[in-house]
Amino acid sequence: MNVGATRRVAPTFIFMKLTRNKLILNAVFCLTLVAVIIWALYAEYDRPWKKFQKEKIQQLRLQDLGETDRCITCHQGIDKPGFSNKPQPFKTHSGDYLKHHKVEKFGCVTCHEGQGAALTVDDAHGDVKNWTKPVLKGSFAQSSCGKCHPMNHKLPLTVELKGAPVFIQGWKLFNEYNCIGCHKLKGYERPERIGPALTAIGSKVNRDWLIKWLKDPKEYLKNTKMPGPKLSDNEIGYMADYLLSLTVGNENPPTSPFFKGGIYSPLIRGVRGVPPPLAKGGEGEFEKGDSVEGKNLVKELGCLGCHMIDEKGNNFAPDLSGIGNKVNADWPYRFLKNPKAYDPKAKIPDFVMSEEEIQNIAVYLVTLKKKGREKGDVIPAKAGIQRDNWIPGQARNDITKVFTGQNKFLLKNINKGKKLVKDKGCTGCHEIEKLPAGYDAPPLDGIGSKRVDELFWGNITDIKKTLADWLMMKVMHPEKFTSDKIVARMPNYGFNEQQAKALVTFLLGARKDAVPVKYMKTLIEPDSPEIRGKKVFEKYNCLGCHKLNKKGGDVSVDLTKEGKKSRPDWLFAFLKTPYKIRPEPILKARMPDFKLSEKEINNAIEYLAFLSEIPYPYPFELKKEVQPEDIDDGEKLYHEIFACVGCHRVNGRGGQVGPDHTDVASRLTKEWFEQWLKDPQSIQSDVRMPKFKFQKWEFEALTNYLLTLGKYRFVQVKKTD
Amino acid sequence: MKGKNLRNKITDSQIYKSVFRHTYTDTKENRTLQIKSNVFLHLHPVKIPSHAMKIRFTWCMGGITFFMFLVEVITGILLMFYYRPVPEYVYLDMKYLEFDVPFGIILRNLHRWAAHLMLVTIMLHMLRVFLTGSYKPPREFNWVIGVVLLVTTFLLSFTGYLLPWDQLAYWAITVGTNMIRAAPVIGHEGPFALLNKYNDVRFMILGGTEIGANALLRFYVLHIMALPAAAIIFMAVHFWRIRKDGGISRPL
Amino acid sequence: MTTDINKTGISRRSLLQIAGWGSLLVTFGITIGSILRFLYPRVLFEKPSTFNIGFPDEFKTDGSTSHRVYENWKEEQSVWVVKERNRIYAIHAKCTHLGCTPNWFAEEGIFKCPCHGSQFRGNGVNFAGPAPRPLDRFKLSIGKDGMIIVDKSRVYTFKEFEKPEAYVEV
Amino acid sequence: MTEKKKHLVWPDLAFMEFLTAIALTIILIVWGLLANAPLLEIASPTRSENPSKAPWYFVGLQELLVYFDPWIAGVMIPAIIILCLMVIPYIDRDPHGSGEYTFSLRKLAIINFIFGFLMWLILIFIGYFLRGPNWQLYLPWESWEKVKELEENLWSLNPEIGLISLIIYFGLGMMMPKLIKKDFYKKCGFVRYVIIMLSILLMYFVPVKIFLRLVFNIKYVLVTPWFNI
Repeated sequence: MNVGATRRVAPTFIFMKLTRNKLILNAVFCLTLVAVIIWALYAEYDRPWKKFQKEKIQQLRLQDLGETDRCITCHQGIDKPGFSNKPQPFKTHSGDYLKHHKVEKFGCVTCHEGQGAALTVDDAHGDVKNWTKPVLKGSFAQSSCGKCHPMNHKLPLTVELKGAPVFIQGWKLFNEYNCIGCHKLKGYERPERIGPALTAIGSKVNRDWLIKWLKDPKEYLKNTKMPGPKLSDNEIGYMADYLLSLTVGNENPPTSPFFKGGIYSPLIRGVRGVPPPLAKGGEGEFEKGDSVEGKNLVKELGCLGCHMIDEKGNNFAPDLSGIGNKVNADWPYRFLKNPKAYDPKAKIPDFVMSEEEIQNIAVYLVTLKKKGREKGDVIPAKAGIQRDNWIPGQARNDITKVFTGQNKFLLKNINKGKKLVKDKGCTGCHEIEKLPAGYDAPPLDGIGSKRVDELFWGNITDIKKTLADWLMMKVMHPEKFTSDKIVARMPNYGFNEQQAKALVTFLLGARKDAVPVKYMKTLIEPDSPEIRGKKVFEKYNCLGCHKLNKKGGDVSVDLTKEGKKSRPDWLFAFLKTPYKIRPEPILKARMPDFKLSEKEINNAIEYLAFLSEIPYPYPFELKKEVQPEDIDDGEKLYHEIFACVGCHRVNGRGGQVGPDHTDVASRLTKEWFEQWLKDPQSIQSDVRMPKFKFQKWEFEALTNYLLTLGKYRFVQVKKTD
Repeated sequence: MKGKNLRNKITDSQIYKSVFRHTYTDTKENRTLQIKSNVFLHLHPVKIPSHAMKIRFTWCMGGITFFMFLVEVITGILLMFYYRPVPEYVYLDMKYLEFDVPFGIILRNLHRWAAHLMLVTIMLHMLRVFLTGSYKPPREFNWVIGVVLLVTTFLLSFTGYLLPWDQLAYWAITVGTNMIRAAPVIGHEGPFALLNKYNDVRFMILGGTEIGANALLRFYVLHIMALPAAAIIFMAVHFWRIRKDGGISRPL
Repeated sequence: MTTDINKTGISRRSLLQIAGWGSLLVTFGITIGSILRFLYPRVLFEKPSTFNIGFPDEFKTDGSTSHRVYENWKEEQSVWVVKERNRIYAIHAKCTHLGCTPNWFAEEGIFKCPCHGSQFRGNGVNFAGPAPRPLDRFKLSIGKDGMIIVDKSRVYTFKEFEKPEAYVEV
Repeated sequence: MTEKKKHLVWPDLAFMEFLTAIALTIILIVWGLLANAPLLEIASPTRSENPSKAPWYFVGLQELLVYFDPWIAGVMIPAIIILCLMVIPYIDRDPHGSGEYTFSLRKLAIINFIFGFLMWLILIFIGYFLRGPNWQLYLPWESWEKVKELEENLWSLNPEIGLISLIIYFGLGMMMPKLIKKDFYKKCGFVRYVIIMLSILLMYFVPVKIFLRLVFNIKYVLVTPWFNI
């Protein structure tokens, strides 16, 4: 091609000959384009994190956890002390969590969740669509503790996880309220059922009470863990009929209407082979008692150490204030006679009471009635047989009729009630006949990783659509999930907001994602003489009667210095089989037999030594040998000069004001005994024993005499052949 | 006139002349040369009939589709710098692209939206070609190539759909590839199935019985290499045919 | 066309021209700049340049040799930590010739580079082969907790070996 | 045809293309700035999205899954569509309307093509906008929160009846133009006629089947041991 020869270079750009319109169009388009491009530039450089970091994104790369954590881009002061008062995002991390969890190793999202790689406030905190793990707000963050410190039901409730009090509280509630009775969760097995066994409930309570209880348990017992099962009046009637058919000797009532009577004798067979005194002859026996005596006995025996009557006493065992409304008149008598016959798991210790004492207490208990609880006040259930009341004798007659196939109507109710009991999951907490434990509620494994769209929301629209809010609702108001199609079966346990939060925190911790093994640190049960002993003390509610460091009841002696006072071998023998140290007419209180295991006894003794700050096991003292004459001097002083026998008693001789001295050498340590003899008031300021100011030889002689008494002696009489 | 001298010096130099073979005087001849001597512009003829200048005749859909393809190529190449087709990384790479890579999110958006637009325009292009009867002789074969390009575009888009490795991708591809499972004869669940789960055509496409690392890599290779190459080749033929078969649509 | 109109016409024309083509040029510029920026990632997924090697008294020379070379960090960080009589320093495991990784032969007390036969003494000083200078060293410092921190971002060459940051006095 | 008027491509057409390209760039960038490409949660083989939708351009085919077995909706129909599209130039031998907009000269072709094109679009519209969880029909203003359950009881025709009705459908369809418009058959020749009519009849079979399903709850027209239609 011929170039060059005719070449004339155009001075302007190629489109010189464009018409004016095209030029304008071109200019408009190109200007718009540049504007849009600048907009894109601006959008790129207008990043929120740039307020905190210039051009540089800070990040932690957690290879093992597969996380990229950029939270520190904005939260710069998180591991630097001294920023605690600065506003977010500069604030120092609260507590000393980071001391044990180095930021470089754990990052932030491991505990707090959220979207680690994100760099805007919303994205990073995960409150966005398409990110399933939003930041765990407030104490919910503690739920992550369970990732590396797994909890299970085998850990004792004394386990502590510093820094995760809410999570631990949730875990405790989870155990205490026996959620595992109906739900399943890995690491938790169905434990002993926490509610009282209902195997023979029909022998215990009356119908009026039962109906009212089923309607609203909290009305009778404020602190009960029993949830209101939300039953209709009809259902309550069926359930009551069924439960009342469960009498002693009748733990397997017939379920088929074709049951043939005649082979069943409810009055003969007992629970687990122990026939209770239910024969006709026993009836009315308790009425012989004296309720005033009974009242005194209840006070003196220390029943209020565990039970509560009219706002007085402790909450360890059932409140007895309204027991007169609750139980059949003869039940307290029969129960006290042999508690284990009614309920093999009954915790009540053996007070070794006489027949008379039992009768007195039983009569007194029956008189305990709450106001407004009288018959007739009870809302009658619509279903079931319309009866004004259900007195025990009549009940048994009716049941006998059922079992012999005479009352088919009642039998129908009973079967309906039984079905209800199964459906409502009563067996999760109560033992009833031999029904399988618990209702098969949805398993809780991985519930902390559930996505919002995997949850059933029913008709609920008034809460935020987050997992935590859903769980809160489920824990606090489970009944709200009932819709026209699905009946929510979970009962309302009446948790307050704080409890619910704790439980939800625990539940949020049940996640699917696994942490590498090297991050795991299993909690171990803390173990020390103190903790072991405390466990025994708590289990048997020792502080209901005894005092420890100014805490506890004042029915019996202060145990703070017991380690110093009593010999461990005696303590062991005493706890194994308690006996009355002080004679009966003066003091009715007595140490009941808790049937402690030997291990528990040893733990308790070690604990007492720990409290007295003395070494354990005790150093054993050398025996001192004395001449027989020395003892004679002491005997003389004891029996004649100082007349100790006026108050004390030795070998069945003497007064009954002070403790029996027959066994004193086995019981007390030498140091204690000597200190006591010298100055009783220095140990117990209000003791009635006078300070005798013995002379030295008198003191020696008395010691020699008393300490040779009993089985274990510090002082031995020299044998003279 | 120093500037002019310099300019003349440049434009007269051998180097300049070797690159630009025509002058910039606005003459008919140069306008012709502009088209003819430029490899890109010479996709066009020198002259086109007036009716083809009207947007309501061509809708410009073919051109726009090609432009979209170019956008896809450019943005696609750039995206590849930050993309690792491995299941462990891939989703995070998408997140990084969004959060920290400079201009990452806008590039991804451009790539995605241009792909959608391209599918719309290619369908409209086909509709227009049919309505103007432009598949009639001698352009029959170019129509066939057009259909092939349509299918290629669908496949390009479809393979690209898996690459973000999110739920949308995963399940869309699952649904899509499960249809192949039911293909007659060559799918293991279809009528007259001859093959089993481990040797049917779906297995070949996914490199496994379900969508996993192999499928991701396969879709990636198809998306960035195999299908674009095919598209480019067929496009070349398509454009060339247009020129050879009488240029823009018109009665012949 | 009168001169008047022509005049204003031309100036308006050139304004439009400049606005149109100029902004197109700007767009190109920004786009290319953006693409270049795109290629520079904001965050890296590389190993951090500093790491802990422990307390100074954990490094000991046994009586027989004046040097002791610790290979514990070679795999992960390409660093040899050397304990001399009263100082500790960190040698970069990279031949100063062409960047191969030498090997440490404890019996002979010599670093040998397999690529071109350079050899270095236990203190990293070259004595044979093509290596132009002794092996480079890294910055050392003592952290708050008393542990030695190696900072690989700061390299000391032969002439700077006596600088106080290039070693830790024991 | 004579070349009445011609434009130089440079600069007229090139300028138009240039402006189009700039306009499209603007549109794309603005679109990209205003809307982010979707990115859901990380792929999880154990949890299906509900609904799991194919990419929008295949949603029409997915919609057909409701009415046809997968091998038809997902394999046969697309294959037939592609084949039919490819053979269009070879079966439409009508020289009229080449390179120009005309309706009167190519009524049959245009009507059928537009019908197919619209069907494709409508199915995409239904599948993309009107299908919610469990692939149930939800109007755009209906909330997906309310879960709809599948409630239908479907039945299939007897194989004999099915076969006969299919034969009637295709037979009558085949005969119809031949009876009404004899020259059409003549113009096409046997092979072309069969291909044209077959593809048109197959295309209309899709809405027919949808109609049968929606109105008469018919699941399959033809049940055979090997496949069902």
